[in-house]
Amino acid sequence: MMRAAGWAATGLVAVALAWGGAGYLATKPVDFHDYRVAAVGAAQSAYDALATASLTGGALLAGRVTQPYADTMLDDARSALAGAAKQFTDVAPPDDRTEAMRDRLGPLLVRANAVLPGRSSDLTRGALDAIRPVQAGLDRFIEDDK
Amino acid sequence: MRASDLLGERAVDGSGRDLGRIVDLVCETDADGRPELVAVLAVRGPWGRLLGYEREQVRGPWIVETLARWILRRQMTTVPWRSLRWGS
Amino acid sequence: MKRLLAVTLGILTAIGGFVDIGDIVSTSEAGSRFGLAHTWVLVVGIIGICVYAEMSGRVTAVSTRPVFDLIRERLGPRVALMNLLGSYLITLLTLAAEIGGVALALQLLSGAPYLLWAPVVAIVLWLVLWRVKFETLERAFGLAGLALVVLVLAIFRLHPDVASLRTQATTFRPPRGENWPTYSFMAIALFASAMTPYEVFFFSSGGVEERWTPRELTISRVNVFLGFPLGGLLAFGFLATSAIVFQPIGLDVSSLGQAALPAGMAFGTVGLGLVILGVFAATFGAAMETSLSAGYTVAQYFGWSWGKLLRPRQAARFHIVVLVSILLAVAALLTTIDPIQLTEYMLIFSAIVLPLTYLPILVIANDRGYLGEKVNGPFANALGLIYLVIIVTAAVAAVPIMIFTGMGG
Amino acid sequence: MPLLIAFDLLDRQIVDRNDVPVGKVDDVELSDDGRYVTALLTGQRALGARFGGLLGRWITDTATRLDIDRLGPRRIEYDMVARVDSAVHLSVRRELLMPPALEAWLDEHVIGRIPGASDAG
Repeated sequence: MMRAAGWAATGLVAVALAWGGAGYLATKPVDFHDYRVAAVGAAQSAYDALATASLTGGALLAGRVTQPYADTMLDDARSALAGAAKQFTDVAPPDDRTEAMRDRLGPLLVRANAVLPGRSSDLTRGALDAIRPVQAGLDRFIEDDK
Repeated sequence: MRASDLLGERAVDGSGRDLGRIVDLVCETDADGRPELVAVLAVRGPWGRLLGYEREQVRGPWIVETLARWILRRQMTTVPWRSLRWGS
Repeated sequence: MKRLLAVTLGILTAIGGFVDIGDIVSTSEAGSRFGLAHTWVLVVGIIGICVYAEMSGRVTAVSTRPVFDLIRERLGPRVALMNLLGSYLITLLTLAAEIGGVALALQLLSGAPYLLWAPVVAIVLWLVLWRVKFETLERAFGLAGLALVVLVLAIFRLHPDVASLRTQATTFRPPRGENWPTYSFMAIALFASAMTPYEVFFFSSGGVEERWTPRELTISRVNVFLGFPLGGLLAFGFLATSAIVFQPIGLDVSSLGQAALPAGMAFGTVGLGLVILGVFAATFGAAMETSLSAGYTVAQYFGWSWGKLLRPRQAARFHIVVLVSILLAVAALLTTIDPIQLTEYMLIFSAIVLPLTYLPILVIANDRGYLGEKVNGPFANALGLIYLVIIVTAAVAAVPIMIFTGMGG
Repeated sequence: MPLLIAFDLLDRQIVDRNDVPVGKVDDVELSDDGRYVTALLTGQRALGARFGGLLGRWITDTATRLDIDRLGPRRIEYDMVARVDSAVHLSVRRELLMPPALEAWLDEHVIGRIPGASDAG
């Protein structure tokens, strides 16, 4: 009987601690570190989406992958980019340094959205060339702020 | 009566010394071929089953066996059925 | 030929441990972020699962009892119930992920969204399990899964810088720009999935389904020592091709389609088609492995009759568990949860399940009452103990590292 | 060699003379004076009673509710045990024993109604 009570007490304490910890983390105000992690994460996802589209496009133009495959890859890339944009806009910058980060990354994400082709039929040489500078910009952002 | 009614109960010897909890019941075949209870194994301390190391055939790995047998030797007693008194 | 086909049980089992959908994506992710720096984890995982699968195959062949029978017998009903709950949850999460994986492979072929495919896959899965013989299943999917070898060949076709790959493979730390916690998290995840418990449950139950006796001891060993290294080699194909194609440009792999791309780049549409076929077979095989394992473990805990050798009416409870598990898995998928994320949650339960599975196997493999002369030698015992320590360490470390890195972010 | 009830019998698989699983030894019945082993008990009701506590009561209650004919846990007379090794082998075929309530119900109402249920795999 005593042992059962002991276990129950231990369990309750563990749950209370976990609850308190989770509550603290959820309500903690966003600081510079949090913002940087969110921004770099969003930039990395956007970069991955563009790089995937450009690799797939190159392979499709060379006849190395099929059209349904390329369409699926572009769908994935679009939803990854949308997720990245949402992740980025969900957090407000807490100070001047992070505001500067926002002002650099925001336009890059908008451009990424504009150059990412929607369908495999849009994957032309020109479309791939348009991706390249945005991809390089995101890469620079990740390197600078990592 | 079920075996589970006895397992886990406390056993006490004739002089009233606590032998610990019953972890197993030993049977032998009697003259008519029926399985008859002849003894109980009692263990002091928190250990219940020791993964089968209470039996001779279970051996090794060396470190696990040595540890299990050390605990068993210190804490396990075989009590003949006749000399048992039941504790509360 | 018949002898060659006798190893398909080992291959199919290994596929569930090394190249199921979660492994395909996380192994490729590891390659794209850390290069070949996780190769040693694959090697450690292959040796570990070989050691314990060999023991369980031996125990099963000699005693004709599957592994989960022995777990309850040695650990008692309470602790075994904890193991049952934990391993059932792992198996169910993996099953849901595999059904999603088959659907994702079909999406890559057809372009139609995977959520439309998921219910179709589930129905076909159940029909196949209901009607097709165990040996046929094992052969068809074990062998078709070997199509993934195309990725291993792609390593050479992509003309990598061999010297740099060699350096990566012999470096046991994260490359510059990546951190230790994420590196360790991925190492633990790869190791835990290589040793995932449904492999030994499936392998030993499969041995019983194939009516192994002590005469089949050699077949069991050949299955283990060919099947699991082969599974590991297929996983290495994903690791290495991602390291070659994606790491230099800094692309972090996160989807099945990306993992398949290097095959297309190396061999064109034929290569891509072969990889997708291999992924289809491997994930479908893993889906069969996990749905049967769900039935096996529950039935073996309660002592119900089980297996595909009996008529379904003779094992009604076993078939109900399989059916209900498939339904639960599809229901989980249709909530639009990401099937690949699902497999990462299994790590939490592995912490409980892995030690409670492998300790009783090690003890029983030493029981002369069961195995007579076929008990473990000192070598098997030494390896078994070392791996038990590794398993417990990994299991204890898993959850804190997981929280700290936000699941490998 | 002596037989240890907890080690050699409890939680071991019971199989019939054709090695088809019958159930687990969930408990062992002793004669009223506690001198002899009389029968093996199998089924979730016997198992739940061994668990004790809330969980045990839940297992027993669920099993009781499924047991429509109020037959209690399945009893297998110890006379039917042929030998005990890695499993408890019975000397009879499974069909001669009372089928478990849940298995019979599922067979009749669910599994038995699906085409192909009587074909061996």
